[in-house]
Amino acid sequence: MLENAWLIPLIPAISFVVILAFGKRLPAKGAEVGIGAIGVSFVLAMVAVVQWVGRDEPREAVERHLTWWKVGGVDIGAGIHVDGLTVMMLVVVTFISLLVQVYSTGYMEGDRRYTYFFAALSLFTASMLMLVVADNTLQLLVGWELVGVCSFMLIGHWWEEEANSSAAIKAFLTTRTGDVGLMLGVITLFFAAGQNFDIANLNRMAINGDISHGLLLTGAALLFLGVMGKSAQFPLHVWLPDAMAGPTPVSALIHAATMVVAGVYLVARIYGVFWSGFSIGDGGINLIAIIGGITVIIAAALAFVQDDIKKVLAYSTISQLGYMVMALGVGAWTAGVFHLFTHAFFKALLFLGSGSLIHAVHSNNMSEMGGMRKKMPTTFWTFMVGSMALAGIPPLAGFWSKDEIINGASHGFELFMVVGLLGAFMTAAYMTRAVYLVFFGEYRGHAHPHESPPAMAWPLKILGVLSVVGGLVGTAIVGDTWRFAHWMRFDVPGAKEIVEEHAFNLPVATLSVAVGLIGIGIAAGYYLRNMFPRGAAEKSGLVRLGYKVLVNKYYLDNLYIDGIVRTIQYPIAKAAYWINQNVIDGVVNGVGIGTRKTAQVVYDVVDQKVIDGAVNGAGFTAEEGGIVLRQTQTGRVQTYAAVLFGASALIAVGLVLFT
Amino acid sequence: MLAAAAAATSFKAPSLDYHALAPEIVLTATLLLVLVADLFASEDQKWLVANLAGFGLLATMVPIVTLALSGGSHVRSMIGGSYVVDDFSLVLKGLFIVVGYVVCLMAHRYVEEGDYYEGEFYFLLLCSILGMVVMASARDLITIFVALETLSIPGYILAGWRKRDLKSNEASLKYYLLGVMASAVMLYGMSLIFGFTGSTLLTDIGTAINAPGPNGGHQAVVTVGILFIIVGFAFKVSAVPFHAWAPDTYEGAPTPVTAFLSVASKTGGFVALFELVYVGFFGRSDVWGPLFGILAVLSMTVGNLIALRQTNIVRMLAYSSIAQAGFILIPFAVAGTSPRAAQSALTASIVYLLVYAAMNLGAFSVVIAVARKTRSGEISSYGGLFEYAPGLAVLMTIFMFSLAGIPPLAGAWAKIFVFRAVLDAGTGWAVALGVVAAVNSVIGLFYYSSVARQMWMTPVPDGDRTPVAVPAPLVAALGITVSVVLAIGVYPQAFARLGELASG
Amino acid sequence: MLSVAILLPIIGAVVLAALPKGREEILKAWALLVTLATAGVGVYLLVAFDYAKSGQLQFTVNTEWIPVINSRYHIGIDGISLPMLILSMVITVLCVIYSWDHFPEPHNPKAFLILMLLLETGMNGTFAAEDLILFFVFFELVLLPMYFMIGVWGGPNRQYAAIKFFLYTLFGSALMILAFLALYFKGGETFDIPLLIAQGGTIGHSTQVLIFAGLFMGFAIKVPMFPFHTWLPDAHTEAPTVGSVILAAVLLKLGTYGFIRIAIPILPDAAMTWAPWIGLLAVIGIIYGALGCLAQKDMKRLIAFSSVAHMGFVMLGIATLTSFGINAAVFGMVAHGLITGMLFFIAGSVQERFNTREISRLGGLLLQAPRLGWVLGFCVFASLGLPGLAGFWGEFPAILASYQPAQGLQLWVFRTYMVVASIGTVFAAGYLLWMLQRVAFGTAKTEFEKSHIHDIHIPEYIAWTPLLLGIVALGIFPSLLFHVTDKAVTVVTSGVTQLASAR
Amino acid sequence: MVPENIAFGLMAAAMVGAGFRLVTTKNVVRAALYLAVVLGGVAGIFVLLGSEFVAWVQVLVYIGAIVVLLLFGVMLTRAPIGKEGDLDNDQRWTAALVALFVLGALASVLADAWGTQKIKFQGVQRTAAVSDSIFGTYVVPFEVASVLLLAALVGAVALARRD
Amino acid sequence: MYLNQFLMLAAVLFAMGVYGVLARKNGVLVLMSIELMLNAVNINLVAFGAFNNTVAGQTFALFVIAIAAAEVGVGLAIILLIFRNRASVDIDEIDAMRG
Repeated sequence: MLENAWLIPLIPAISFVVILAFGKRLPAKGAEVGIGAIGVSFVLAMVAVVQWVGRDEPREAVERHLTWWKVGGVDIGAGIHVDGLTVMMLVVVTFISLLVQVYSTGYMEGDRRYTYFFAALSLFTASMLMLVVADNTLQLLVGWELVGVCSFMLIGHWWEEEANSSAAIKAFLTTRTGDVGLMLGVITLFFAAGQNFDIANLNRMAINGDISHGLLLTGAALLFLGVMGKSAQFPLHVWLPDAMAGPTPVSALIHAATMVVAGVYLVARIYGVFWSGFSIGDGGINLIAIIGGITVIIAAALAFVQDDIKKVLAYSTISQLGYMVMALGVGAWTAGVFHLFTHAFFKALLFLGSGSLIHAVHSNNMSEMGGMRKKMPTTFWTFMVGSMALAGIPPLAGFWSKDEIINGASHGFELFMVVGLLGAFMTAAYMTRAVYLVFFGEYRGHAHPHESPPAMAWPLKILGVLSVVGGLVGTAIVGDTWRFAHWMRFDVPGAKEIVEEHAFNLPVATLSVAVGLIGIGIAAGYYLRNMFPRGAAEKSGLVRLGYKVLVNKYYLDNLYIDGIVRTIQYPIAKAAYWINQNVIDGVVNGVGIGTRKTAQVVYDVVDQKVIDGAVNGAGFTAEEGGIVLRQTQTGRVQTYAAVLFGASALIAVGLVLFT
Repeated sequence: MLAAAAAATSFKAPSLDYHALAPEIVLTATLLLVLVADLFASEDQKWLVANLAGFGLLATMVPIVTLALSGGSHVRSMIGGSYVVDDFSLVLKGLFIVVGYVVCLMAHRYVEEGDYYEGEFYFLLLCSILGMVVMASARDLITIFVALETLSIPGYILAGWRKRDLKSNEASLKYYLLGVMASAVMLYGMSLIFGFTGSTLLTDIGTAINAPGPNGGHQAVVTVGILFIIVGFAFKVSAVPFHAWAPDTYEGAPTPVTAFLSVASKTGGFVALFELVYVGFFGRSDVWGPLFGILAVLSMTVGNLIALRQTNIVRMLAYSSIAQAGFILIPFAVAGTSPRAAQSALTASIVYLLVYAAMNLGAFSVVIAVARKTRSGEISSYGGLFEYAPGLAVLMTIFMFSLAGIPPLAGAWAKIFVFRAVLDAGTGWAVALGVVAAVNSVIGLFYYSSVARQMWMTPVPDGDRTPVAVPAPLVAALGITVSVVLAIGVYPQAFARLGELASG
Repeated sequence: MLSVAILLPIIGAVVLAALPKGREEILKAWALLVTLATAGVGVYLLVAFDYAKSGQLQFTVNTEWIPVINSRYHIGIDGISLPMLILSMVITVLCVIYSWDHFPEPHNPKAFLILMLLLETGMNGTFAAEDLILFFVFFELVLLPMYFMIGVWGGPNRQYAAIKFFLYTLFGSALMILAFLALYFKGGETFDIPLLIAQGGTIGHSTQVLIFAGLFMGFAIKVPMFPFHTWLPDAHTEAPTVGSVILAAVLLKLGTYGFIRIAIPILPDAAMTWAPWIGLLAVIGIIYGALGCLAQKDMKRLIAFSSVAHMGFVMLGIATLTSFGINAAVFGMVAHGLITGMLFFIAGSVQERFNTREISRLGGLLLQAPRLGWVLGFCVFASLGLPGLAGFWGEFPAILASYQPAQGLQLWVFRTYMVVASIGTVFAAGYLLWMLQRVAFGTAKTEFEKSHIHDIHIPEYIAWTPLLLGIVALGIFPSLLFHVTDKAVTVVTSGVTQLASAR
Repeated sequence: MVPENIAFGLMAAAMVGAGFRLVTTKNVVRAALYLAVVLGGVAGIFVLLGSEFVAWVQVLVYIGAIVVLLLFGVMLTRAPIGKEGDLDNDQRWTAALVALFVLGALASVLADAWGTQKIKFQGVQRTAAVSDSIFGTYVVPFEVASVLLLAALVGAVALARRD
Repeated sequence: MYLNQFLMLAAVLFAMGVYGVLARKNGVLVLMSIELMLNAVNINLVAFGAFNNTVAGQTFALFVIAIAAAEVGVGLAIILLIFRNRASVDIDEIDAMRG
């Protein structure tokens, strides 16, 4: 299967065409085609994993390629490069995609563009898989752009509302801005590697120092621009929250599990370049880590002040992506990839969960939810699992990967360890807030919530399970051969080993768990306790007197809470959010508007007046000249005669003088 | 005394080559015949006169062809070289005859229906053509002068042929007065040249002018003489600043006459210039080189610019013909740089003349045809012509864009040959001249295409869509001209070869 | 055989002129027949073309034409001309089909079709000509028909647009013919392009630069490059649909083709001198065209401006003087032909359905005519250079090439261009998606809510399918085109490379 | 050589005077008479230069025919005899300027070219010589000229005849 | 006798003629002025003939005289025509066509 991994992207591609062609006429409106195809791909992907793990050491990446096109003696190949990273991605993508499609049959039921939706999903999956198997940067670029388009189509799925289409455009443009960097980076590296797009070769040359550091740095920096766009890293993260305008399954698939991690994948895939480009090996701080770190904190802070549940998750996604990027930035390659792996499950779970909530209450706003615990048990439990996994509560999936990252950072990148811990704390806190607002307290909405249909419930359950056990792959429990770090290594044939492993480190682990729990604690305390005085305030004055002390106590309590938590959370978060909306986002939108304005000016003034004016002006002067010259034609023969004689004499004198 | 007496007694008649003179003789016979026939033909037989003239012209072609076939290369020179028949003169004589014939076709109904004198009309037309035919062979000042007057004076008269029309009178008067003044200037110049060289024979003049030394041909008096002579013909070819008569005369004169003046007599002027410049004054290119340069640039630019503003089609064509004259003058400006340049310059001018004759006559034929219906010379009256007379519209379009010089129509080749001559000379000034010409060819497009625009893109001014009845002779004229234009367009070699022969 | 491809349409036109005006069906059928026959010849050429020797001229005819100026009827095609030739043939056929049952007003199919056939002769001839004068004649031959197409069947402001188009192009070609003649005298008294390529290098540098300037004016105006572009939006906006399609798909290519076929191979030295400036104008054009687009209110005008930007990429590719760049340019020419041609078709259909192209009045096309809407979307993405569709292979390699232009050109200059150009791609996405959003997304404006909008109908299907297929096919298998052009391009750049090696 | 010079002086003076009055007089008929004087002077000059034949032709054709013709013209166009309003248009000064400019140019050029060269007098040229050259060297223009005169005649009649 | 004394006389006459044709508005007077110019030319021709001792000068002069006669005839015809149509021979009033 490894040799024929190209089949895995091909099948969904075909299904895309099929659905587009016949989808509408099929009994299930094309859903079955999509699901069937992706199912097959999933199976194949699993086979691939097994085969890969089953290979004997050292595992050589499987490469196959053929000439795609050829210009001026340089031939550009298309092909596949299959190794641990690839197969892992293959599985994740196909699996999540499968579940999401199943889920969508329920969620999207009766949608006017049901078929198109599935077609788009198929296309997306195909492109994503193609991106994953690509063995050269050009092909990767192609897949990269294609997923971008699919995300555009799917975000704007309900394009009747302008908000949605605008969000779609914003997403596309922002990522494409990053892609400029990517494209230029690809080009730079193409020439750096001697007119060659091949990734393995690129890594090798990078690590062996066959490429000047300057070029590598440029290339890496440019590529990272693309990463920032795609993986929503600060400051190009602004598009992701808006992207929540799309249907929730889409958010789960594209904006949580797969597409947004393409950036991370890219870094991981071409790690050699980044590693030597940013000289990560030497420790200290570097662009990747910094951006990752900033993103972790900023996004987490922003997650506090969201009312829209999907936005909460979106920011959390951004922050988690920040983790991954940071991990790669601090040389914890395996950890980053591992987090990518686990995060896919629980974040997809959370999104699908939120999806089922939204499906039930017909609103994204947590202010219109509450008390869902009883109404939607499945959703509740799975969501809880997801949140805890995200918060990094052992032994859930999130714990292992996040711990590994923090652990990795602790070797030479202490600063980022702190960041990681702070992030963990905040993550735990905002998730708790979300969970509280959604599931506890009274229902504040107007719809009549009910548990979602099985098509939606089952994926939740499956993902729930995986969120629990998924992390164990990283431990010795699964046996040494199957241990993640064992078959998931970054090794380039003909180049030295650059990624070193770090043994499980209990203090760090406990620390991270601790901050997580504290976060939950504080948040829970804040939200749960605060109820009582409010509740009490409704009661009669007598009671109010009797409660004096208690109240006083809770004065302290409140004081403490207000004094500390609020100052920590709200103002900072609010400030951050304000900056986010008005500065960063403002800049992004401003750029858009500004361009339009300049365009208008340029067009009206430069084009129509100056350039066009110049030309028409020439014509005008010609006409004017005509008018003036006409005056000489007085119609009086003797004037003509005067000209005749005068001119003759004049020219005569002139010629005599000048010859 | 005795010497004089001896000279008196010993007169021997000059040996004339009658084969070489055959075209002139036939033509003269024809015009006399026309005159006589006119006397005896009753009103309803006048059509016979026109046909007579036509046939006479065709008959004149016969000796021209036989001469061309009888060893075209060998030159028949008479009377000490004052009258020469060679390829150059034959090609141009042929041109004059054909043009004359086409004009006859154009004039046929026009004169008939306007009940103007017919016999006299054709008689004068033929006289003028005779003058041109003689001009093509003339190689000495007196012959050139006589030929010039012979082709001009009938023109003065014909311009006023619509006697009751004030405009026609005016046209005639202006043309006459300015023409006579110009020829006075020219005569003065000729007298100076004659005085300096002591001969009227161009070849002698050439040698005398080339003479070096303090009394050599570089003297101011020669300069002025050459200038004045050239002025005389610059007037004929309506080159700015001696163009002023052209628009008024063209507008006022009967349209066939206008066509005749704008093509035939203009060509006549150019022929004279060829002879004078290339045979007589070649040594003084420092005089005529810049002079023609100035004339060319002025003619092109002024002609084009004023043409932009015209609303009357004939007047527009008048200015256009001024601009075209400018183009034909360009090669003269660069001819002096080298014999080779002179060669290609002459070719260019002649080719341009051939092409210009075809397309301009065509344009005027259409004007006549359309005027038969609209009774108006305003460009606006061409609105929607394509709707009710697509044939005429297409023809006019072809002629207009040919004049503008759009490939693959004949006009483009004419311009290409001019550019070629310019770049062959290769001097900085030459190239500059070429660029000016290029720019002017673009300006020209402006007003030529405006006619096309009227015909194709604007509605009929008065919703009258009755088709235009085009009489047979006019159809013939159109047929000849358009086929020439297209033929040159597709296969320029034919005419280019003629031009080369003539200049060879 | 090549001559047939050139002459068939004009003969057809003559016959058409003879056919009775009233019998429209016959006229259309005949026109279609002729164009199809021509396309058939094209197919024959495709089959008989020896791809192994795509670097050399094939199907050459070389007979005497105008000995006086030593200009010959010399035609032939190589790997560069072939695709362009096929493009023009296909486009013409599709245009005839498209206009099958909706001819623009004033309704006069006969004249319209005649003009179309004349156009085809001109275009095919230009792409096949191997003699400067011949090239010039065909190059100009397309002027008149297009002038009338715009001027007679165009929009409200058609006369202005038509004459503007005409004057601009003529101005360029006036200088161009001067340059040609200069080449004739400096390049050994011949107009034969291959011969000139052989001898062109011998011309002195300063002379080369001057001559190149002349050629540049001629071609740059046709392309059109900033700042000679202002005729384009007007011409496109006013022209009838078919007119703009041909204009965009083929006519603009005549300019770039001229650069590749004549200017660069004959005058490599001057090309080196001019390349940075051409590149500069190209990138200005890219950004400028994009800004122009963003400022438009009229759908068609927007597409027209996008052409300025796209041709900017093509010219950038050419300016690099590298095999990559020029291959990209040729690819870009074809791709732009297909894509923008499609976009103009759509704009025309929209115009026809809504009687307006004003973006602000449109909306919800996807609701009223889903298929049309999706096709529009597809073309938009193709046009903004989405990988996997044709547009990408015109842009990306061009940008790629400008990273490392021909030896002897300033690296930093072209790398700056590279950056600017790649930013241009974002703009492209910007204005195209903005247009898509306004036109296709959302819901119909009140004025059109009720009106029944016909979705794509048969002639449109027939006319568009080949283009769409072409866009996809070329997008997925760029080698379809690259392996044809590559060798020919190496011939083009040989002069430059020799110079570089000489340095 | 004195007599010739005296004769020339007198004639020249007369001609210039007459010529001046011709272009300035307020009376058309007088103008015609002044013209006659000038033409006569020209004939005299011809005699001085030993070209008798031309001189006689001058007298016959010009004074005998053209002046009469012009007088007829004057009569036919009913120009009143005796003083009348101005016969000049409004560009008199321009005209004077141009005329003087032309004169200056010509005079300077002529002076430069022939300074003080004398005419070596070879005696009267016999009419025979003239006729020889006309019927010998210039026979073609002569014939053509005859056609021209015919054309002029016919044309003039056609134009002038009342109908 | 100096050649130039004749030439100068001719030049003066010519200039007078120029003045006449430019300044006179009566058509007939303009014709007369033209004759003045032509006679100047004739003086030149004859003088040069004598100077160069060739008879061509006289011949030329004869041709000029003959043709001048023809021109005057035509000229008068035209002027008569105009006089008949507009009862005036003031040629500076004749400017119907201009521009």
